[in-house]
Amino acid sequence: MNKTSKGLRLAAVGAVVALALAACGGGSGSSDAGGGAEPTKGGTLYYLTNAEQFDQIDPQRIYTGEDLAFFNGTIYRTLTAYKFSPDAAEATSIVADLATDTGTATNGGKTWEFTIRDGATFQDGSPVTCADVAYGTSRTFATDVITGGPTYAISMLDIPTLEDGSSAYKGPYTGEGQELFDKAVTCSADGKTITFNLSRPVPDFNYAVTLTAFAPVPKASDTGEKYGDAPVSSGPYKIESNKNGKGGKMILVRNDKWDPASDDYRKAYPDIWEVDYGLDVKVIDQRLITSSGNDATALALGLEPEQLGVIYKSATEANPEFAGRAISELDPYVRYLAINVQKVPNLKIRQAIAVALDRDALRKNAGGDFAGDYADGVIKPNMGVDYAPTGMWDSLLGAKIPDAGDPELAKKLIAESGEAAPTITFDYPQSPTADKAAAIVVDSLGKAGITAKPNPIEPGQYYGVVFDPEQAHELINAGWGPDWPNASTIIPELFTPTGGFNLSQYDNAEFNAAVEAAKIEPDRAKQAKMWQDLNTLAMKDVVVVPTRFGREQRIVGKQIGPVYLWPAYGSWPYGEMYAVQQ
Amino acid sequence: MVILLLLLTLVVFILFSLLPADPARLTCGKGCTPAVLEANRHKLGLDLPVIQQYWEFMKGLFVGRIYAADSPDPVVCNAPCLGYSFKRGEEVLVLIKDRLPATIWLALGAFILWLAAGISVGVYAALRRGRWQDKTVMGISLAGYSLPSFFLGLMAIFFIVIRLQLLPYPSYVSPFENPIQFFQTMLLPWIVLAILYAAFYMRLTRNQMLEVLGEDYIRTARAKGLPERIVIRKHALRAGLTPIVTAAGLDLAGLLGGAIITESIFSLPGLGSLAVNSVNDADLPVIVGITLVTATFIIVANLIVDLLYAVIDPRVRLVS
Amino acid sequence: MTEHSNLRRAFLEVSDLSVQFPTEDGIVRAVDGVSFSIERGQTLAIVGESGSGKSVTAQAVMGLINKRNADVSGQANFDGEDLVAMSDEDLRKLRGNKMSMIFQDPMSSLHPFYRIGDQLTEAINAHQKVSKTEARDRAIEMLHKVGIPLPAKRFDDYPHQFSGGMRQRVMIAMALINSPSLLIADEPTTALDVTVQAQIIELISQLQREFDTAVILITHDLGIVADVADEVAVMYGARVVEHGSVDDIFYHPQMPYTLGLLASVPRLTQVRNDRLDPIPGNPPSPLRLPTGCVFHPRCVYQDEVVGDLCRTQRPDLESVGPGHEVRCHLPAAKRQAAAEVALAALGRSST
Amino acid sequence: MLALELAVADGPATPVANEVASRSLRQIVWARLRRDKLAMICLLTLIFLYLLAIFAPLICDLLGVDPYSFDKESISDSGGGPVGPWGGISTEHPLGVEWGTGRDIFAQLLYGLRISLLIATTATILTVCFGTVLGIVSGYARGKTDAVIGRIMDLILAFPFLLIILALSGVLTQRLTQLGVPDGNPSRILYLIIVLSIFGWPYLARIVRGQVLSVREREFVESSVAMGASRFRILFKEILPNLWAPILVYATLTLPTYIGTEAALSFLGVGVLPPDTSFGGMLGNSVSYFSVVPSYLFIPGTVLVVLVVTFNLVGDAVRDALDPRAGRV
Repeated sequence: MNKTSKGLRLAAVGAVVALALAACGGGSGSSDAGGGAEPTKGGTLYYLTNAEQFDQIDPQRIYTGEDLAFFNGTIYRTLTAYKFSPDAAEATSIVADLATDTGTATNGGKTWEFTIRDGATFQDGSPVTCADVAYGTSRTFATDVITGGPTYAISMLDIPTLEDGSSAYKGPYTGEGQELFDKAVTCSADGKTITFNLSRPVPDFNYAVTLTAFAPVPKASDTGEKYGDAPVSSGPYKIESNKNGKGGKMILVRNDKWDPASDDYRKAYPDIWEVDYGLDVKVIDQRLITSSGNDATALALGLEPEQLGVIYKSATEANPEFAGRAISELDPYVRYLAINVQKVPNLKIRQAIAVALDRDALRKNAGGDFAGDYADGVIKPNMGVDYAPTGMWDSLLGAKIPDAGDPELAKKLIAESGEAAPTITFDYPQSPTADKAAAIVVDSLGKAGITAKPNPIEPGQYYGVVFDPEQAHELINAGWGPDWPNASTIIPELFTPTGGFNLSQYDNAEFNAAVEAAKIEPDRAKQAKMWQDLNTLAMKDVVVVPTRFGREQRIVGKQIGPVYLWPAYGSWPYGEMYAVQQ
Repeated sequence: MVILLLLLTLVVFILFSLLPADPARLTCGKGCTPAVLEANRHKLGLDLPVIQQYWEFMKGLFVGRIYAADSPDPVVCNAPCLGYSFKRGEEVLVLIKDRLPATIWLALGAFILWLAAGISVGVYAALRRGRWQDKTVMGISLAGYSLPSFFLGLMAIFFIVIRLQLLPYPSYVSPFENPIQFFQTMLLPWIVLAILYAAFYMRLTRNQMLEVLGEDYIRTARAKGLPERIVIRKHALRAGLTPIVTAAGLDLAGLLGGAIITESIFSLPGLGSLAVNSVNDADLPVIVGITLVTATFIIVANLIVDLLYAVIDPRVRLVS
Repeated sequence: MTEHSNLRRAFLEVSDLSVQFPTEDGIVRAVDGVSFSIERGQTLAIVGESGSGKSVTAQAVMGLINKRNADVSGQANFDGEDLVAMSDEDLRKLRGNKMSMIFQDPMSSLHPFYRIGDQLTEAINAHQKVSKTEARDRAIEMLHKVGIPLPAKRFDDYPHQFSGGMRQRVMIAMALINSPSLLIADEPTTALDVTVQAQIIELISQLQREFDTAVILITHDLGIVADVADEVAVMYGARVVEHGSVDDIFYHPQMPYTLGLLASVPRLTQVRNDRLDPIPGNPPSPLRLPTGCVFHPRCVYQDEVVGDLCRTQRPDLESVGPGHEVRCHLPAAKRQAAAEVALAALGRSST
Repeated sequence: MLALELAVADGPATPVANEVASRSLRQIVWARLRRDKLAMICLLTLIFLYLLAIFAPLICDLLGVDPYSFDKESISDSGGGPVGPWGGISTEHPLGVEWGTGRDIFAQLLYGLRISLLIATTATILTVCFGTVLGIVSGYARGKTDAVIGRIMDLILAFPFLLIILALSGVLTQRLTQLGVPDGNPSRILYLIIVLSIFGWPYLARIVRGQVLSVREREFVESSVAMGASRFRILFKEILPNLWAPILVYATLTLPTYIGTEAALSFLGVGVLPPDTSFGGMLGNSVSYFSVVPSYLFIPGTVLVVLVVTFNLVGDAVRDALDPRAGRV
């Protein structure tokens, strides 16, 4: 998780990463590639962003869905990768990329083997070997240098942990515990085959390696913390220049050492990718709507609410002049309010909060139909098999709860709780829209007699504050999306003490045990049922109040394709995008 | 002056050491453990007492600084080291240098506009004191400095860019890269910023001129039979502009520290917007750096204005 | 029947000069029907309290009153031309050239930013085309003439490097540099030390002789008047209330206000006398000049005039001797008596 | 001893001063102000605005609006924009409703006015207190005290104050809460008042100091000193009364500046907490919508400008009345 590269746009949502999966793409079908034109090679694609820089460029540190999709599609090859397709089920299936196939599991899912393709090279022409993948993977362990990235390597690889919970291996820089790592990740004599030995069965480990955290890094070029300044490409492009900040640009040019024959995954249509940093969101919208000059082959990540009425007929259909280049799709994220169970231990009070909340007003404030559907848990329908309705608003709380909340029932619950009506504080990352949402929270809880105090936090500091148990308050605004199409990247992250996003401070022994069991369940169908039950359980315990299954709107220039939201990451399908030649 | 600067850095340091968000925490990310946090804190030098941090900082200014010298991955920040932003992975000085051009262009352009408009209109009003021209100018001036700059800026965008589409959306480029786009982008910010100051300078100039025109030496100049033109330009203007030089120098220096509001409205990549972003990110080293640079500008400007004063006014020379 | 019908005109002849300033609070009558005349080589002293209109009169003559802000009426014939009716540009050509002026405060009358040499040559260049060196030579010569030591060196100094007296000398040099035929000195010594005062006055007289200049000396220092003036005009409430030769004014004063003025001159021998002690009350506001005789609210003799005359009727300027005129309703005999009492109190006798 | 000795330049000003010398300066200033029609209109407007602010809840009740309640009917289900033109202006909502929540703009404006006036007025009063006291002390004590105060002023004036206010808002608001100020808006408002005053006083202190330096040389002060009056008495009984003119002028012109600064700060995010709103907050909010709903920009903007212009006009008039010759900025 991490904040999205959209900066302010999604600041209110906050954290997230991810990718979505399986099953119905909810709502409208996506439009087909721009104007039906044939993809051709050449041209420049422009990526307009409000952000002043990428959160991370270092492969082991990237953890934002859009960035994973962008860099995976351009400069970092991974052992496996998600299929390019607008169809959710297809897009969340994996194909081989750097590896010859999608990996072989043995030992009950505790050992995974991948063979690296011939002809795959870095930008200096040297071949990508098993050692490079292993070295890249090992960097994740240097938690004092390589910060911000996913830590699945640490939690999954068979390396003992120390008393304080940290790994006995401290990464390649200190070399402490190197032998432990070298045992966990081994290379065949020819350097072609890499073997990962895991501490427990991970049936979906070949999904985990789609993350660039498992991408190869040549040891000789590693500059530690500063590796992101000059990373070594293994993909069809390489970074020619990168200047952060307003007015800054990142220019990706073709990597002439990349051999198309070794890569049947990436199409590599454009000659150049240009990322323009620090543009005003209004400017981006305006430029894309006008779509003149270079902007015809430009893309961006979101839309300001004021433009929605201009571009769309309804939340699912664009106006004719924007047909084919505007999308409105469910994104991978679930928006919710985490309730800090350490500070609100009384279940009745938590229920009262959930019951009193005016989710209708919150959704309207976020954009109504455009903002998405009401959520009933932290697993979204586009997660496929892992989703099942929890019945949260129908029966879970003892009655059917209207979308606008039921203050009377909430009052009753408070009365039953045996406690006085509580005073709680609501933490949220500040923005004008979030301020209004806070006003809704304050008002609707107030109707049930709960005193809520808004606590706006500067967006850039938000997670720094709310992850600190000393500073976090009772109610915490959040959003989360899965890291790959398995709720193993949701439920454990959100609801167990070892999870990385447990804003609720939830620590339920029974629950934890059930999670551990689900994690190693090899039967995907059984596992799905387990996640469904855990999702329902968490809702029943009101660990969070889910508010919305997010939907997002995006627009591109007139001469760019294909135009669909790639369900794998809820992103543009960078690896197969092209400029339409006139 | 040096003492003032030293004092200033100390005050800035102490003030900002009060900030709540833990910068170490912010660079720690997911899977953050107390040990990592402690290591980060050590790397950033935050485990030291404030005064020692200050000492390290001052030392860094003169001899450079190495963060996390005892780790395998030290960060070198060469003198003059204004600090290092781990959030952005860049030396503060480099960040500031990157942002300075936009700020300087904005400040200089607006400065020229407002001085030209403010002084000429102010003199004009003074010469027509009490008549309708004077009253109109004063009215405009009052309206001008009563308009909050952010409202003015937003209105400019609404009318000029959105409704009339006379100019494209502002998008900063260096003047050396694309002069036309540069001017298109800077025009509104210049005007918006200049209006505020010009309104003030009109008044200042007018009142200064009126004061000077009432001086005995102006009567003397007239009694000598000098043409009115010379009386105004040579005798009145020079004396009347002296205080304006002071004000202008200080105002320009203040702007060189970043026009926070104008920059954020027109999304210019200047020091002001860097400052606001850094506040949002609790990027302490950058905030401290910008504060110091800005304050230094102002203090140095004070000095320059004093020197300039001596050039303009011979009486000052003798005293000093 | 009027004297002005004489064929020969005086060198400067001011008649019925009035200056009014319209202000938000009403019309300010700063000068109200003032007449006087002066010949070359002569000195006319205009005396009176602050606000009596002396300086405005002088500035009106010099054309220094901005006609945009004031109404100037009447005539001021200067060497055959009417200064009041003249265009601004013509006036400018005369100023600093044929007529010039010295001001009260030498500290503030010189531009602090320019070298005095430059300020002097500027005065030359405003009226004549001369080379730089010639202008410089003339300026240095003039500085020398006004008694500035090392004039060539001081030429490049700034005003603040001079003492008050020296600055006034510079002002005089500046005023006389184009050999004017009329010099107006507006309280030239008020701001100076007593010892310097005498030097400056002596300097003016000396230069007056040299250039045969007509001098209008505006002052409230009757001592100086006695020393250098040929004629004296006493102003009060924007009007000339008595006008005559120095002897007339000092030894045959007629107007109670003049008596008051004389009494106010500090004398070692002064005896306290309630009746003659400094004039009680304040000078009138030019905004609301009293009706009738402007001096009547402060006049101790008004009861001696029959009826309401002092309060209701403006006294005319009445000739009481050759070249001696006075504005007063008091009968001549009573004026005489009052004068005698006053002069006696001052230790003088009216011979 | 004599009027004769006054010996100042003639001209229109002196006689006026003489004429009015008998009346008290206060009366004259008031008389001049009363004659200035524009100033009187502005003064009445200000009184009206203050009344509006003070009685905001009452007025809202009368009109049946309030700034906190959500009106879901007034906004669209798709996108959350207001239903109807001009930001949803209707009889129910005289100035329209907020995007996304349907809260009443008119009521928000009234409550915003309240906060704005509260902050600006209080901060002005504090600024005047600090500035006057420190200016007097500095000017009267001279020497070391003067130098120290002068240095502090230099230091404060050298700071980029907007940046500092932004950067420190979080921590200092917390400090205030720790000191016992109620959490939430009271601390935030108090913070703004305090920082505005802290960064504002040096300007006034400089003016006051200059005045004190000249006043203290005057006879009446010297005679008090000779009579052995206590220092406190001299400072505040003898000198202070001579300073009220510049202080009054400064105060009337500072107030609108503070209104503008407060708006700018809340525009940048340092302001009152939701559900309350302020002018700057409303304008900040308008940024996302004003190309579609311009009234979001123009309504609060216009009110803000009217407020500031009115204050400035009154300030100008007061200054003109105190010194009819020439105003200084």
